[in-house]
Parts: sequence; C-alpha cells; structure tokens
Amino acid sequence: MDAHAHAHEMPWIRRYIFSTDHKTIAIQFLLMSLFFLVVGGLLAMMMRWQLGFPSEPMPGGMLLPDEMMAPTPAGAIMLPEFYNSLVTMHGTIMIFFAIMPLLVGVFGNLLIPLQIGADDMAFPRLNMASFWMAFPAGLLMLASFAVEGGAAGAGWTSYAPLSASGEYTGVYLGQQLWLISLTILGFASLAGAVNYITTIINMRAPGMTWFRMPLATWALFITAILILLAIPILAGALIMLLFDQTIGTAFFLPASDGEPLLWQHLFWFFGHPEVYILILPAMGITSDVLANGARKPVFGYHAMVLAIVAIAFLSWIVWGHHMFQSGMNPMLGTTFMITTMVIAVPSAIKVFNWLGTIYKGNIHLHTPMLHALGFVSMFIIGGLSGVFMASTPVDVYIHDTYFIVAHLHYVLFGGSLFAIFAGITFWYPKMFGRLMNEKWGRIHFWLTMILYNIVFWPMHSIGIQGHMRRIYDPTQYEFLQPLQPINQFITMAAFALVAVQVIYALNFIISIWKGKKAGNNPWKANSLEWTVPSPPPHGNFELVPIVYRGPYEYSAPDVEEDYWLQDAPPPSETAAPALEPQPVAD
Amino acid sequence: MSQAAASTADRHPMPGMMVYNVKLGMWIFLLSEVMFFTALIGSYIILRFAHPDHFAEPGAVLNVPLTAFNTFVLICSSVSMVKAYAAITQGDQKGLRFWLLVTILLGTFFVGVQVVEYIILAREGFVPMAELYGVAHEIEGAALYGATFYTMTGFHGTHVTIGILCMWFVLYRAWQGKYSADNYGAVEIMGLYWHFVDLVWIILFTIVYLI
Amino acid sequence: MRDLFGCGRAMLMATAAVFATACGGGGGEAGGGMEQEAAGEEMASPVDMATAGGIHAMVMFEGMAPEMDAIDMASEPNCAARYTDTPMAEEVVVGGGGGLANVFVYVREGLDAGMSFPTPGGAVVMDQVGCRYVPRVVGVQAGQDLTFRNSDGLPHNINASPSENRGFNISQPVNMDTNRNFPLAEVMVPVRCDVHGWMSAYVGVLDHPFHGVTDMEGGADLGMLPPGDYVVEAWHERYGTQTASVTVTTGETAMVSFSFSEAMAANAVVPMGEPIDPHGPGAHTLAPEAH
Amino acid sequence: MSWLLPDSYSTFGPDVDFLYYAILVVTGVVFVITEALLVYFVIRYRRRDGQKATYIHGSTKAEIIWTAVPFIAVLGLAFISIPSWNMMKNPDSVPADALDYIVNAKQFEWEITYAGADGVTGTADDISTINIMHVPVNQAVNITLRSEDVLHSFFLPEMRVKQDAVPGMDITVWFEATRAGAYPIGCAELCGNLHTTMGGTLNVYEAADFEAWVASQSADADDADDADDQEDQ
Repeated sequence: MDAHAHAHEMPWIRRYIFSTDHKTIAIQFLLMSLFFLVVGGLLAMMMRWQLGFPSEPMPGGMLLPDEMMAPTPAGAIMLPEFYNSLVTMHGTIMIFFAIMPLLVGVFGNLLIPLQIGADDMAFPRLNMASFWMAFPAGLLMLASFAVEGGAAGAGWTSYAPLSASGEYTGVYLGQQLWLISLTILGFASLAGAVNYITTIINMRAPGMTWFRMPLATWALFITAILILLAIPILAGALIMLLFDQTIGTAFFLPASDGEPLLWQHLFWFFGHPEVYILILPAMGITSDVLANGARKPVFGYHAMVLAIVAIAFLSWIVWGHHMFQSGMNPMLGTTFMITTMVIAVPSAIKVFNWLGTIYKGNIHLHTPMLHALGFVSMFIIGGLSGVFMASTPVDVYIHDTYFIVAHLHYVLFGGSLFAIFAGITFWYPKMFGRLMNEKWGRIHFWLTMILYNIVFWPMHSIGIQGHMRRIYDPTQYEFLQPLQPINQFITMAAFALVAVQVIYALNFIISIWKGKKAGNNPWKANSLEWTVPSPPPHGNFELVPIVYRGPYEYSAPDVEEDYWLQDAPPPSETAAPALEPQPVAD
Repeated sequence: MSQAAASTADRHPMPGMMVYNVKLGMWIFLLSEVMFFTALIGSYIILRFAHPDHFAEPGAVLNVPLTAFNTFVLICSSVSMVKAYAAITQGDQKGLRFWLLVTILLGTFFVGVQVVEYIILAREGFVPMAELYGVAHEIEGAALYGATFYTMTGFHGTHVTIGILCMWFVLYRAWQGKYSADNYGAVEIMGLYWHFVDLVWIILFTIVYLI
Repeated sequence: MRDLFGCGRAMLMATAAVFATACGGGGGEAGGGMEQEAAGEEMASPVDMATAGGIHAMVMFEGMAPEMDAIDMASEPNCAARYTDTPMAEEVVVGGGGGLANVFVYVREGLDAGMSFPTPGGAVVMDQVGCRYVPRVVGVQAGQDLTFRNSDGLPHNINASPSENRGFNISQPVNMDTNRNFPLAEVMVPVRCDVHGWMSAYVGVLDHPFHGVTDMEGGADLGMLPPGDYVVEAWHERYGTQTASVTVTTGETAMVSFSFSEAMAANAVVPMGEPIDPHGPGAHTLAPEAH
Repeated sequence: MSWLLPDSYSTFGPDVDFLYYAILVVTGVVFVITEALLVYFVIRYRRRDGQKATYIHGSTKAEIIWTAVPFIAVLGLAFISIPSWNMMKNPDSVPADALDYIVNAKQFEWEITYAGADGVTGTADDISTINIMHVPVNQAVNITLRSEDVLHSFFLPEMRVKQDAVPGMDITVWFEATRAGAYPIGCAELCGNLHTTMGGTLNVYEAADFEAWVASQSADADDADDADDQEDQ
C-alpha cells in the first residue's frame, strides 16, 4: 500500500485537523504554542503596567470586567487579585503552554522522525491524541479567567495552603480549573514522551547508531525521559491538591495536620526536572544550528551527550534549592547546595564546547545562527546568576526577589526562547517549504536582543536592592520607592520588546506564502531531514536511509563541499555500497 | 484505523530492535506509572512519619484478613493472565478466552470487595474528608489517614477497573479470533499492565494494611 | 518612545476625566452613615400601608460604659494621621443619653408565610474611613447590593466570612466602590480587613426589610409592618442577643425596648451566620429581661 | 543600576556580603572571558568564501580541564558557604543570651510578641505589636516564626534575614542588629491578594532606648492584654 498516495485521499479534516502525520502535528503544536506565547506576553504587559505605574488607570482596562479592573472615576485600576492571577497565569501559560510545547511538542514531533530516518512516530494516533489533549487543556486554562473568583492566583508554583483552599484567596473554581488543566496537559505530555522514547529506541534507520544522532534528537530523547518520570509526580500532587480543594481532604492543609511543605517537595521534585525539560531541547537545537553556522563539527560531541545525561541525572537531586528558605532542615539545605553547585558543571561543559565549536570555524551569520549565538551568550548570564542562589547564605538575601526573576528569564527567555527562534527559523522550510525573510529576521534578532537585555538586566539590580517578586505595588514599601524609575524604565522597554515581536510574527506569516522556496537543503546541513524535500512528503523518506556517519561532518577533508550528508555513501563505497537502500517497508 | 498508522506500528523490526513498538511503549508507560504511585506512596510515608499518632495500628481500622484474601484473589488473577498468555502463544483460542474470562472475573471480584470495604469503612466514619472524619465512631488518628488510604487504594482500584475494561475489549477481539500464535501482542501488553497493577497492590497492601 | 507613551497616558487621563464627569465624580464623601442610594423603581411591597403599623426599638445600656482600648494605628501612619485624638475601638458605643449604638434589631418571627418582599434597588453603603468601617453594623435585604467604599485611598481588603452565603475576599487598592450581595438570609456576617487587624464590621442579611441599626440614642426604626404579633431580636457584637415580642396595630408605632449591661459580656452567645426564617410562629419564649 | 548590595546592619551582613562579592567576582570573570571569546570568535572566524573551517572534533584534554576547573570552583564556593549557612539557619547557632520573640504571620500582618521582663514568651508581661518590631542593638534576638493561615516569608533586607513562615511549624530565626535605626520588614512569599501591603518596620534601639521602650509598653501592658482578650472573642 502506498502511504504517500493514501494521504491525499484523506478528507480535509483528517489531513489538517485530526492528522496523524508528525509534521502536521508539529505545525499544530507550533500554532497553538505561538498563540499562547502571545497570550502570555500580553499578560506580562499588564503586569508590567501595574509595576511601572502602580494603581494608575490602565489603558484599555475599561474593556475588562470589574472583577479584574476596578472602575474608578479616573479609569480602570488593576485589582491585586487580578495581578496575582496575571502572575500565576503568565508563568503557567509560558511554561506549560508556550515554551514546553514549543520545544517538546514542535521540535520533538518535527525533528525526531526526520532526524533518525523514520517514516513517522511509533504511535501516530497517540501523537494526535497528545495534541488534542494539550490544546483543550490550554483553552480550559484560559477559560479560568472568566469564572467566578477569577483565575488561579497562587503563583505558578501554587504553594499550599494558599492554593489549597479558596478561603485564602477568594479563588475557588479558577484554581480547580488550573489543576484540572495541568493534569490533562500532563496526560498529553506523557503520551508524547512515550512516543518519543519508543520512536528513538526502535525506529532509527540502519546505521543510525546512538552516537550518530544529532544533539537535538539526543536532547529531546533525554527530555522525554525527564517528562516521563517527572510529570506523574506532578499529576499525583495536582490530584491531591484538587482533592483538598474539592472534596475536603487535608493533604496540604495544616489546620487538619496536613503538610504544606509536602506540596513544595512534590512540586519541585517534578519542578526541577521540568526546568531542564525547558532548556535541554534548546541546548540540542543550539548545538545543531551552531555547528551548521560555524561549518564545523560540534566540539566534543560525546562530552555534549554526557553533559545532557549528567544534567538530567543531577536534576533529580537538586530540587531542594528552591526551598532553602522554606523551613526545610538546614542540613538538607547544605546537601542541596552541593548538588546544585555540581549541576553547574555540565552546563559549563556545554558552554565551553559551544565556544569550541565556533573556534576556528567559518561562521555564517544567518538568522538561526544569530539566535543560537544569542542563546549561548544569554545562557551564560542565566547560568552564572544561578550560582548566586545556589550559595545558601546569598540565597537568603536574594530568594524571592527580582534577582530570581531576572535569572529565570535569562534562562527561559534569553535561553529557551532564542533557541526556539533559532529552531523555528532553521527548520521553517521543513514545515512550510519556504525560508523566512533573512533581512527582517536579522532586524528582529538585534532589536530583540538589545531590548531583551534592557528589560531583564536591570532586574538583577533591583533584586539586589531587595525588590521582592510577585508584589502588586512596589511603592507600598518605602525602601523600594527609589527603584520606581527603574521599574518604569523596564516597563517601557518591555512594551517595546513585545512590539518588535510583531516583526517576527509578520515574517512568519508572510513567508508561508511569499518566502523563498527552500529546496531540500537550504542551510547545507548534514542530518537526514535535509535529504528529503521541503516539506517532506507523508512517510518522509522514499527509501529507508542508510546512515554512514555522524551529523556534524562539516568541512571534512574527504569531500569537496563543507558539508557531508549523513546518508551519502563514503567515496570508497560509492561503487559498491555495503548496504543496499531498501524501499520503505510498508 | 489509519493504514499509515498500522504500517508504522506493526512494521517489520528495524535492525537492532529488541522488542516491538507497542510492548516497548507499554514498558515505558509503566515506568511513568511507577513514578505516579511513587508520588502517592511517598506522600503517605512522609505524612505518616510527620504524624505517626494520626495513623491507626494495622488492623485497628482496616479489615486485614478480608483484604489479605482479596490480595490472594488478585495474585490468582495474575496467574490466570499468564495462563491466557501461555494459551495464545500455543495458538489455543479456547484457552485464551477461558483464562481471560477468569482473569476478568477475579479482577471484578477484587474491585467488588474493595467497594464493599469502602462502604463499610465509610459507615464507620472512616472517610477522606477532614471535616467529616470519624463522625459515626471514634476512630483513632486524623483525617490524613483516610485521605491517604482512599487516594492510594482508590487510584489502584481505578487502574484495576481500567484494566478490566481493556480486558473485555481484548476478550471481544479474542472471540473474533483476532489473535494467534503469531499475533498476540495485545494479550502480552495486557498481561504486562495487569502484572504491574498486581505488583503495585502487593506494595500498597504491605505498607497500608500491614505496616 | 517615551514621548509617544506619555502622550498615550495623557489621552487616557482625558478619557478618564470625561468619565469622571459622567459619573458625577462620586465616591469621595467620607463620613458615610447608612445611605439608601437612589432607590429606583420600587416593586410593590406586599404590605398594605393603609393597615400597617410601625415598630420602633430603643436599646439602652445600663451602668457605666466599658472603656474601650485605643487602636494602635502605628502600622498605618496614613490612617493615624487622620485622627487628632487617639482612635478608640468601637466594640461598645454608648451615646450621651445611655443609648447603645450599633445594635442590629430585626423582626425574627411572625411574618405571614405567604409574604415575600421585593429586593430594594438601592445599595447600602459601608464606607472605610480612617481605617474604620462606617457604619460598623448594617442590615441588608437578601440580594440587595451592599457597596463597600474605600475613602482612605490606601489598600483595604474586605474579607466576609458568612456561613450560609458564599464568602468573598476582595481588595480595594485605591479609592473605589465594590458591590456585593448576599442571596441568603443570615445574622450576622462578619466582615474584616486583613490588612488592618482592628477593622471589623457586621452585616445582617434578612429576606425582609424590617430591620434597623441603633443610632447613638439607641433608637432604630424597623419600618411599617402588617398588624400582628412579632418577635423582635436585638443583636450586639459583644453582648449577644435579646428577643422581645411586640404587637403591631394599624396606624400605631409599637415601641420595643432592650437593655444591655457589661455583665452580659461574660456569658454572651453572639450568633454568627444563623439562618433566619421570619415566617415562624408569632409567639416565642421570651427572654426574661426583655420588657 | 548597581550590582552592589545595599549596606547591611547585622552580624550576618559581612558573611553574606563577602560570599555575594566572591561569587560576583568569580562569575564576573567567567562572564567576561566567555562573552569576550564568543564575540572574538564570531569576528575572527567570520565567513570567508572559498575557505573551509578547521575540521576539529574536540579535545579530551580540553574537556578534562573545563570539567575539572568549574567543578573545583563551584565546590569551593559551596564549601565556603557552609559555615555561614549553619550560623544563620541552624537552631543550635542561636546565642544563649538571645531575647525571645514570637513573630506570628497572618494575612496580612506581622504580629510581633516580645517576651517582656521575665524573658519568657506566653506570659502576662508579653508585649505585642503589629507590623513594628522593636529590638535592641548588638543583642541577638531569637524569633519563633509562625503562621496562622498561609505561607509568608519574613524578610529583613538590611539584616540579611529571610525565612518562610509555615503554618503548623515553629521555625527558629535569629539575628543580631549592629546599628540602631529603622529598617523595612517585608513579606517575600506570595500570601494572597494584598501580599504587597504586608510590610513593617524594624526599629533597632540603643540598649537604653530599648529599655525605655519596654518600660513604656509595660506601663499599659494590662490594656494590651484586654485588647488581646477582645480580639479572641
């Protein structure tokens, strides 16, 4: 039976809506998570308004209901309840519905089968189900803004007991929807993780040994394992919290002898692997793009793989560093400090290897490469600022201040999001068959890079001055009032930062129709996805590819070009290949 | 079922592939299940260590002999599952159907006993809700005991119930003669799941009822 | 960029000004007291005014009024600055004539079973002035709007914890009004501010309009009722409740009086969140001290 | 925009500030070197047409060096942090002569109880204040931190003190102020709608002034007790 022909007979709804093709699902995830990225960004803008101009009427605030924005004669003023909901939902949406589906949902789906030479995922229908759980979960999360009491307002970490009973916040249904939505998203992530792991273990093309896999796939593989093991912990905790909220159990409610710290332990036991779920695929993407841009093999490929594995392993024993000031035994704090310091080592290894990769390269500064370099430079900052809070005595001072906000945004925005921009631009042809506009891509990169640093760099500084995070009105504290001009400055810059993303959005949309046709291999890259047309047909490979070498054989002396496709037979074997390409076995 | 999907899942193994996709997928899924029950059991252990006085002595509240018998029934169902698997590997259709049915009945019996146990305990005032806890009788311990007990055993019971529903489906397909000595993957992964659920119960029974 | 931005904000201010004019610039008056704001079109009351009679309650305090503690507003200097004298707690407020203020007096039993009363259109206002609730005790009808007003211009939070109704916990960061209502009758609903621990107030919710809160003279009007026998209850936050039966006759205002004394504080039962069914039997065992 | 810490006025200050600056120097050096190399490489090895990049796969020696050096560096930072951490958070480190306080957090207030003349909390001569803490200078104070409802975090920026208050737990916090003055108290853990208002003031007095404050409070301690009784009702 011919899968390719078959695809075209399928009705529209099966091809675009309930598709089982991993590339279509990747695009679905892409559109979904970009939508949530926009939503999350707008939520952040409202927060920034309140922080820059506390209790001043917000432009457009009159459009929002009275439960969020209090109408006063001067205009609509944000209510603290709504601010807390914004804090919570910005974090939740960005982490669970933007960055995580972008990295794992989009690139996992798009790259894994293509890079290992498979025709699709191991379980295509499970893959489809994964998207169709994640998307409604996101809508449910958004819907919680509209229910009585508003959306969840206990922070994205939902620390009990604030989250465990509505009497503390006035949020009942909103918090429950938050819990239900994340539980559904958990199922979606699990479905994805089972799929990725099975696919990578079982469906690699002949010759695609473990150490010939591109680092993006390696990172996604390890990420999938982290998801597989971490998400169920979250699910267990979410369900217990939901029971506390609804049927009246007391797991986390101290009034009936429950343990609030148990929630934190469970949450961060999930949460720290989650942090690496949000960065490992970004590291993988960056490695692929850097090698391509530098026209050079990745420096220390094995060390890079080992570093990913080491990070994944260590991520299970560092969760306590989120809880140094939580009332946990100080001896445990010491232990977690040491493990946390150690986890900086594999991250450092990766940074040095990236520097080694561009060393003596022949660097093509195309847009994805710019973003990848942006990732490295920002990840250096985010990684180094992490050392401050790893040191427990220093963490006493900077814990829960804007220093942490700066740190996590340097890792998640400066890190993950730049890698996402790199990845989308780099693999755009494999999704839409065309290239994004290079000029506007560069303009967008430089504006984003500059404005991004203008927004987040000063946050270190106000954090150092003691500015707590998650406070609705900094001017309530006399000692923070001198920092208010900085807060205003950050707010203005943040508005500009969001505004320049319109460039990317337009570039993205217009290029779908007007972009330059890409051909098979526009970046002259090596891995298997570049051996097939853009976008690849249903079933991906006409013949099962045979892999002869690793993915980073750039500028190899054996060939004339500066790249060497993984499935190109070696010169000695061109005459009589040892392995005969086989037709796809279906 | 999409043809393309079928082609992928049942495709001829790639070089170096040790187990077929669905079986590998089930193993991987069970790993995540292990973590789920780890979260629940871990919470139970932490709460119990933090508040030892809130948890009753073994047997003081829970009916250990009844549940011990129930545990025996569930272990028997694992044996019958093995018999069903053994039958189909030999191509024995009748044996497959018979042992599947036995497994379903034993599983259903297990869930039934659990439901009855819940009803009896609830009547005694042993409920998960903090406010209603111990209303009918003076029960030693606090609401944490009820909450952890019902959450852990409840989620296990849910897993058994889902297993039974899936097994009805497998039985239905067995009746249609879909399985053979060459094609018994569904029975095998059903068995994997069933043994896992059984194993979890043995751990739960030990730490919830006996310790 | 900055310029553009400032311009946007200026425009916004202009819009806001227009809005303020349209709204009559409301919301500023301190001092409050219970205001029945513009009542709108009243639905027909089931009470036949031709035959109705009134109830007037007098609540007196016997003996020396207990000395109230000073409120330590040091943690909120903006509020402390509003007072020339030290602000005193308002748990017991006794007027010059010996009347006990802030007593919620209401018809507890005796209304005809078939009677139901339209929800008043106007809102009852509870203001926050100088970090105190003004008034401290209000009565509302079930479903009637209760406006919480912040006239302090600093953050308050209103935490109502009823038993029958759904509670709420809302905040008011600046001068503003927030409307809420309680759909079910209960006496009383405690209200407090979590930012200022000394601030507390009480709301009595009834499904009829026959209730009042005593003023500094200790008097409260309960409105016009159909003739008949009623049980009236007086509720005080420190001294608990007393009941008295009263007979209303056409055209007359029946007087009912209560008296409280400090001695009652010791074993007072102060009901909170008690559901009230006013349609119960007319007569009731009376407390001995009620005349 | 400064990377300098605001001045500290407690005995923890020198330790925390030293560690902070030590890490700032170490990370600052790494930051400058790595970012400079990044920029340098991008410029030095920018695209030259017709030329190939150098075909290098890696270097085991380099890998070993840049594994070992950061490893030693971060472990060093961890180990020099341990003594300060133990001093700040280990309940055994509280000096024996510390004054006993109870800080009870609730939405959205700090209720601070000073043990009074008898040095024991929970007795009649306790002095309670809301949001304003009074302590003597150069005298360790031992706080039992509690919460009534949700998590809060007791934050004294100038004292370099931060500790979450957890309902159901008594957590020991101690510090010793080294300069008289008024300092902010903040809540650093999201605790509900008006989390932002949960600030207060720490008044650090010279010993004599502190005695005077205690005396002024003891005079109307009876009244304070009455107030407590009424609150309970």
